[in-house]
Amino acid sequence: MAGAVATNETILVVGGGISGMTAALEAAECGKDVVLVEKNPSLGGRVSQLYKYFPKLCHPTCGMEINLRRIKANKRLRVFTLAEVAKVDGGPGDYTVSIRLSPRYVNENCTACGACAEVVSAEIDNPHNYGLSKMKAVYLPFNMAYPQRYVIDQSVIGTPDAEKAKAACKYDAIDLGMKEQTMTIKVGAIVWATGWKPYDAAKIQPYGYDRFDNVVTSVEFERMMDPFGPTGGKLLRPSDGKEAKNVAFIQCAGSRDRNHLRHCSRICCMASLKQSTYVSEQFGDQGQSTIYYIDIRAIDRIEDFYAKVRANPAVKFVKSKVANITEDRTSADVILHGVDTEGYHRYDNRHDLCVLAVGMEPSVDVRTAAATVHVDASGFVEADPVNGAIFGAGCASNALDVNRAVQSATAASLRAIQVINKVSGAEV
Amino acid sequence: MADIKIGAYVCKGCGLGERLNTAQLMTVAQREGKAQVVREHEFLCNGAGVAMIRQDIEKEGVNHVVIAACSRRAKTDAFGFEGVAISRVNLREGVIWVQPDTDEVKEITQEMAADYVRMGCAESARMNIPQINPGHGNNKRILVVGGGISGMTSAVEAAKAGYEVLLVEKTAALGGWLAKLHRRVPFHEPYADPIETGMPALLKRIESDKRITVYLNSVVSRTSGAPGQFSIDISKESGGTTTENVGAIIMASGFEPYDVKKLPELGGGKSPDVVDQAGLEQLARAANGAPIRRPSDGREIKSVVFVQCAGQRDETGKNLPYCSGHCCNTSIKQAMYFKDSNPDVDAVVVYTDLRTPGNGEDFYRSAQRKGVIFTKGKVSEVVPGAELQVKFKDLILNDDAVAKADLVVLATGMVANSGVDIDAAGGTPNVEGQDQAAAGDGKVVSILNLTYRQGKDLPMLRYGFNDSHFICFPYETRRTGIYSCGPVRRPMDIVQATEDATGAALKAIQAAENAALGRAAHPRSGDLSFPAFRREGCTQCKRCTVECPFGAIDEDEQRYPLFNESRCRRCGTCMGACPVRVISFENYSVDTVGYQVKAVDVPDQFSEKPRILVLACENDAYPALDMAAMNRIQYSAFARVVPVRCLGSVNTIWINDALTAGYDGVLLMGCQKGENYQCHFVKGSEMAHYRMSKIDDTLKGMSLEVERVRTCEVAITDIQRAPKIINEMAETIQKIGLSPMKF
Amino acid sequence: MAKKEYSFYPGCSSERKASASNYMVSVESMCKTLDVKLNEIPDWNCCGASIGYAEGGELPRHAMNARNIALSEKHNPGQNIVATCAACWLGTKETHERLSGSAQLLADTKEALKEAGLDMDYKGDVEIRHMVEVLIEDFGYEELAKPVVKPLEGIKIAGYVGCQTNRPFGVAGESFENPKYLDKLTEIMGAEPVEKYDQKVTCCGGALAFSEPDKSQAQIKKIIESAYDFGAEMIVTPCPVCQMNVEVYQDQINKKYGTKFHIPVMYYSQLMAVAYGGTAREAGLNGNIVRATRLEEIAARPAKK
Amino acid sequence: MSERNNAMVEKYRNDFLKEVEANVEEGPWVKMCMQCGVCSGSCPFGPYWEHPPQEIFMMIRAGKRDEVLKSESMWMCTSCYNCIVRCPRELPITHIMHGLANYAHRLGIAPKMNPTRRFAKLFWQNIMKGGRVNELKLSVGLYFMDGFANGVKKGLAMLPVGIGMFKTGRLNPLGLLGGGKCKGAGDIHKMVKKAQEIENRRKGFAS
Repeated sequence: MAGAVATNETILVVGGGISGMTAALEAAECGKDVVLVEKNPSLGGRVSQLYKYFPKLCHPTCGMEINLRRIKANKRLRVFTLAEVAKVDGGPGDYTVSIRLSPRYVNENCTACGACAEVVSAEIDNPHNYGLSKMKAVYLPFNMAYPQRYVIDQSVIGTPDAEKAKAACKYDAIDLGMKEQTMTIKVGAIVWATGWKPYDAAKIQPYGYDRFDNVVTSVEFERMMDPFGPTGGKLLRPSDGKEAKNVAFIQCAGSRDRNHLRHCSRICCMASLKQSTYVSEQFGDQGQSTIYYIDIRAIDRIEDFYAKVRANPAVKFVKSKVANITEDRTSADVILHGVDTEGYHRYDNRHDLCVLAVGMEPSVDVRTAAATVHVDASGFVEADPVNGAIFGAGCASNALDVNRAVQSATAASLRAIQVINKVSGAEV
Repeated sequence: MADIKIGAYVCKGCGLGERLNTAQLMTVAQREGKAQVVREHEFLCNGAGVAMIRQDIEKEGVNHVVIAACSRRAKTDAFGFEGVAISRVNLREGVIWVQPDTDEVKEITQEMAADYVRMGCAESARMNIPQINPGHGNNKRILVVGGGISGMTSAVEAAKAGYEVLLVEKTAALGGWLAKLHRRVPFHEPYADPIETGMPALLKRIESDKRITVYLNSVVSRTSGAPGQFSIDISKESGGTTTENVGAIIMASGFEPYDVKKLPELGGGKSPDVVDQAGLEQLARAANGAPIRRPSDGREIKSVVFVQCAGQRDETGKNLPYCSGHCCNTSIKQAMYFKDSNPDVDAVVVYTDLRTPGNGEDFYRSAQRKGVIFTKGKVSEVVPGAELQVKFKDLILNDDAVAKADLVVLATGMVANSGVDIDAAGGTPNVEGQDQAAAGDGKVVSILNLTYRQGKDLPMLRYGFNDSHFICFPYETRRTGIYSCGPVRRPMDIVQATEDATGAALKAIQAAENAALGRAAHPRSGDLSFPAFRREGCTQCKRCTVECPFGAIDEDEQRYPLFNESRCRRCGTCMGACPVRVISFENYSVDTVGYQVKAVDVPDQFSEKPRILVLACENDAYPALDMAAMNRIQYSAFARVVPVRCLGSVNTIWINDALTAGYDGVLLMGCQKGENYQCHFVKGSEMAHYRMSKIDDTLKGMSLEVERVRTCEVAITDIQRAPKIINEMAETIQKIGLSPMKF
Repeated sequence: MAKKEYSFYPGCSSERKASASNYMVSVESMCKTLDVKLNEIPDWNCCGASIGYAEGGELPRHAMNARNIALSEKHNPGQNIVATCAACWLGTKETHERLSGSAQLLADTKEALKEAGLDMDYKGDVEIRHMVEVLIEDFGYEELAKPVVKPLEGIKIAGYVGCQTNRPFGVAGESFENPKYLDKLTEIMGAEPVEKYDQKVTCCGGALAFSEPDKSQAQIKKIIESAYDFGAEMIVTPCPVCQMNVEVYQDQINKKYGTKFHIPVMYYSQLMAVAYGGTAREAGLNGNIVRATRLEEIAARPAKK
Repeated sequence: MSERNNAMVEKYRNDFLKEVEANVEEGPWVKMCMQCGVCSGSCPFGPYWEHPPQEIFMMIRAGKRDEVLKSESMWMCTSCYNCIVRCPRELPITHIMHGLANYAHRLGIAPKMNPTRRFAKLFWQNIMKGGRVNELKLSVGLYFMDGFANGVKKGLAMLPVGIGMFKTGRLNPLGLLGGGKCKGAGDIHKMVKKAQEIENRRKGFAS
């Protein structure tokens, strides 16, 4: 593994979410050699944690299946998981990249039969569910995880559980002696597609995410809808497991806010509109959604979707940035306080659950690996000649929806190919 | 077919050895499946197992490999043998993980496994290793239609990658709308002021690039062929036509602003001092930094009101229903033109939702800092006069308000320049009047003039835009090797158009590269198989040409279907459509599936062992069943699941065959169809549903209950529901009894 | 620990026989234990408080505060200015920030200061700090816990932070909505903080308690009610306005709302003075209208160490 | 007082906004509001505001000069600073409210009987006497603001509070006679006078 063959005609794609997978595949399907590195044990990224996409309300894993099949079929594309770029040296057409490979403790012999997990008792927070549920410390990250191979969490190494897991494996797939390794490769161009992370909701103190059980983030809400998620696909509120039929959505939770993220995260309006359909999907007329917003940003033909949601009498829109949330001491209902600015109406609205439509921030600071790359005030990679052949793609470059992230990744892929073709002197 | 040598390999790992009688399976493979080499292995996917198979391929001449182990979705690295036909028999996810480990069901579990082995061998025997399409072309030049910022970007970016580009522009100059702007919205920090358009540099870049050939005053008057071998006629306005060959096409034909005359209530066409955003750019260019003067009397403008969403986001159906995305930032920029030349000008932007995503928020703040006033309100009327009156409802103050202004700017929307609506006859909803707007003279002009059987231009999605329906795959237009970009595909700003155009350039390059290798494009990229058709059997019914979702099939002079292999996406919808079954792929044919159906051992009527054929889309339903298995969700042991490329490829003969063979039920599982279709081949699932809607007559003709055949939409997330559907069918059969068609 | 010295701005309410005189008494006692020397700014004047704006306007208000800063620079050079009163701290700090942010305002202020005979450089190089900042940042909870000799065992206390010690500046590392330092101070003094107390930062009406008594008292009612609901026996606060408003109107609120409020409202420094072994008098307990009998009992006990 | 005050203010023109920018403390921030309403929702006295801050900002931008300046609204500000810390645009809302109140007061168009305006006036006079607050005089002054009879009534209502304060040594009974005074009171007077002069000059007020 540590001896991956790569040359200055290879493209390195950093990040195995939808953008990285796209950038890697598009380049590989143009006949280029590509190395794709992902820091998690599986490809998929944020979209694999989504229940549905707006505005089609289709399922992200549907496209992911196609992308995984493309990856499986393409010999020019090599994937490294649990891999992080530590350092990038050199310049366009001639980069030397050191990649840190964390131990999985499971080798390619693994058949994903699951025998190891069965015998282990230690549990850890399930990161796929944003810690809303526990899972075995020996695990397959999620149903569609690729590579389809188990992982042993660092925390059980050295414990009897690790030995039990090893003993349960008939295929010699568990190697408890694995160590962190560093792999150094040559590449010609780099697509930086490390994606986004949800803004830390606890920092938005007036909304009490750190104090009130029934204040959750939009990404957590998304997990609740997954039949294999923390609530088995039911919208149950955390405080008492009661059905959350009356749900508040707070827009710009962190975004458009000089105290938090100065940019607009673009996707959150649509995400909440989408999530309001979840409430209706689960509870029909019994479900009530209230969307508290400053401006609804349903850009371009997605406006259709906004119009459709607006036509649903079970969804209310309040033009207001919620001032603060308090918790009813006995019921643990959340009470949202504020002013509907359209004509000045003060409210103290009680809801079963409040969803914070949290903003996007870059998940990794590119400068930790490549110090000279230019980023904007929010840390997104901004196109600039000083970046050389390091090209931002997807949400590492801007707050983008999936569609735009994929376009961005495809564009970044071509930019990388341009560099590679120059190196190889390819003339068509 | 004489030289087919089947090797069947049964894995005993992952519990298969404990749960199944592998020796019996080997016997089945050998006796019934006609496998010449049969082996079992404790752990087939590991080094030794793989080496064993490889050795048989190399030494024994095995060229058709049947792997009876786990799902075709698992262990692809290990079993990725090249140059041989591979069939995967899904004993793990398909059998033991969906059946309980109990003695009572041991027998039917074994039967299930044995059937799958029979099916795998039957498939293998009828498969061929695909050969490269002999008719592929290898032209790699890129044609870009439209010389605005999108087209220019595509051209430059493709050229930068080393590709030759033909850039066709219908007017006398490149530049499009961007060239008409005074300044553009900033796209890098600081997001504070309007910036230079950069057009002169881009023009220079194109002029000096030897790889780019520009055709001005020209249109594409004919497009025929396929990726890698398109033939294009480029006609000059002054007359004269050049024929060129290209490998792929980018359609960047842009937009027209919505006609302000359609907004008389907002003063459109009623006063020279009511302009659209393009009109304001013209005024700003004329002023060139000096105070902007108004059209009517040349007076310096002291107050201006911007009306956002003018004729957009319209729910009445009169105007455009969508948002054009760029207009908020554009008005902000234009308000800055005024503020930057004279801070005392009153500039008011009346909006309902201000839409400045990303760092546009900084630009918004910058305008506020400069003193631009933003008012949330809905404008009802603009009264013309020496001093214009903008009547609106101030939504914050809940007031009926009037703002007076020297000039009013209507932020109207973008109307796609997408050519002929080829589906219009089919009743695709359309915005009234947009075609007229696009053509200017009331006549719709085709952009590409495709000679395709299915029409002259790209299919439109909604409101005249050529966008892809897919979220994950935004470039997937329904005409292979032709990619649209820029505002013709959906309303967008300059930054997005540039990104989009760059991405489209990659896709065009990729299409040409793959065509040159005889490979399929997305989503079956790399697939070498292509549809072959038996001319002598064809009845010229045209179903294949009509139903192909990608317009890949034309008709030749003798009205036989003419397959343009490089335009084909290998979904098999044509194969499913063909009533006389003359269309097949080398590795996926009426026979490869048909013989699997026939290979299943159907017990007699008194066995109480029904058989349910499940034809599952390999993209969504099949993975859902796989994941059900991973979660040990059980379903009826009487089901026999056959993955299909797309439900559209299902030929009704398979169902007929199954029913005649005594199957008790048939389930078709495909992707969502209709408006929000999730079918990766656009129309496949829809076609299958349509075809199956007529199956009832067949059933009645056979005196069978209609409940025996069910077509359903299954999403990849239906991990719990898909098994439930199978079980429901099993229950139905229990209720209505076994099929009387058994022998 | 070495003696710490600060330039001290006590503010009007801390004067002898003024509304927060008992605060001052307890601060003195607390500082004695902690070996803190407070050098009072000679001839300091009122900060203008939160109501000074209406008649005073902008520049006069800043001039008033600038005079104090200038006097401190002159008499206590190099020393950070410490205030015990929230409004004093806020007003001074605000002026300090505004002057350093605007050359114009600074020039104008200097011009006005000249009239007060303070023809000097306004350096603005010292920090304006609240006493709790000094405690938390210069000592730290661990250090503050050391001198405790009479832990306030078994007393449940609601930490009422109020507005101006908390916003807009606040204490570093604390949230505006849920500051925890009073709870931590309470805890290290051996008492039991009511951590879920949900009116920590509710406004008591501030200066408007005088001009808009009904509206303010409705606020105060919420503040006290929640303390009772969570089982608090007393309320602790860092602000003289909060202390007075929450303490002195209890009878009026009882009359108006039929409540039976009778809850002591203490300064953090009073808790600390008692815990550090001070007498009731040294802790200013006699200055409370609603007497904190539990604290008085503890103060009367012999020290543990 | 300024002469332009009563000039016709055009609606949705920037005249009043510009006036506010020039004359009101932190006035230039008014244009930065994006109408999210978090300030209005955060104000503890919010329910008593006829026009909450975000609406006032819109009214200023809409040129509603009289409605704004004559409003009692900004006199409801308790200086709790909730709005400031929550404002996503970092507007110093508290100060703007103070500034607007001060401006209206200076123009003489602030509501005459507004209790906070009157208290504020009293307060300033109180501190101007000796440079520091004389709490007793302040409260007595407050109660007698509306005439002797009213004052006695209010004073009686407050008597128990006062007695409590006396008893605990937190109100100086001799305060009426003096107390709470800076040595440099004279200097302070001169300084404040000068500051007022400068401010009037800067903001175009007649002195």
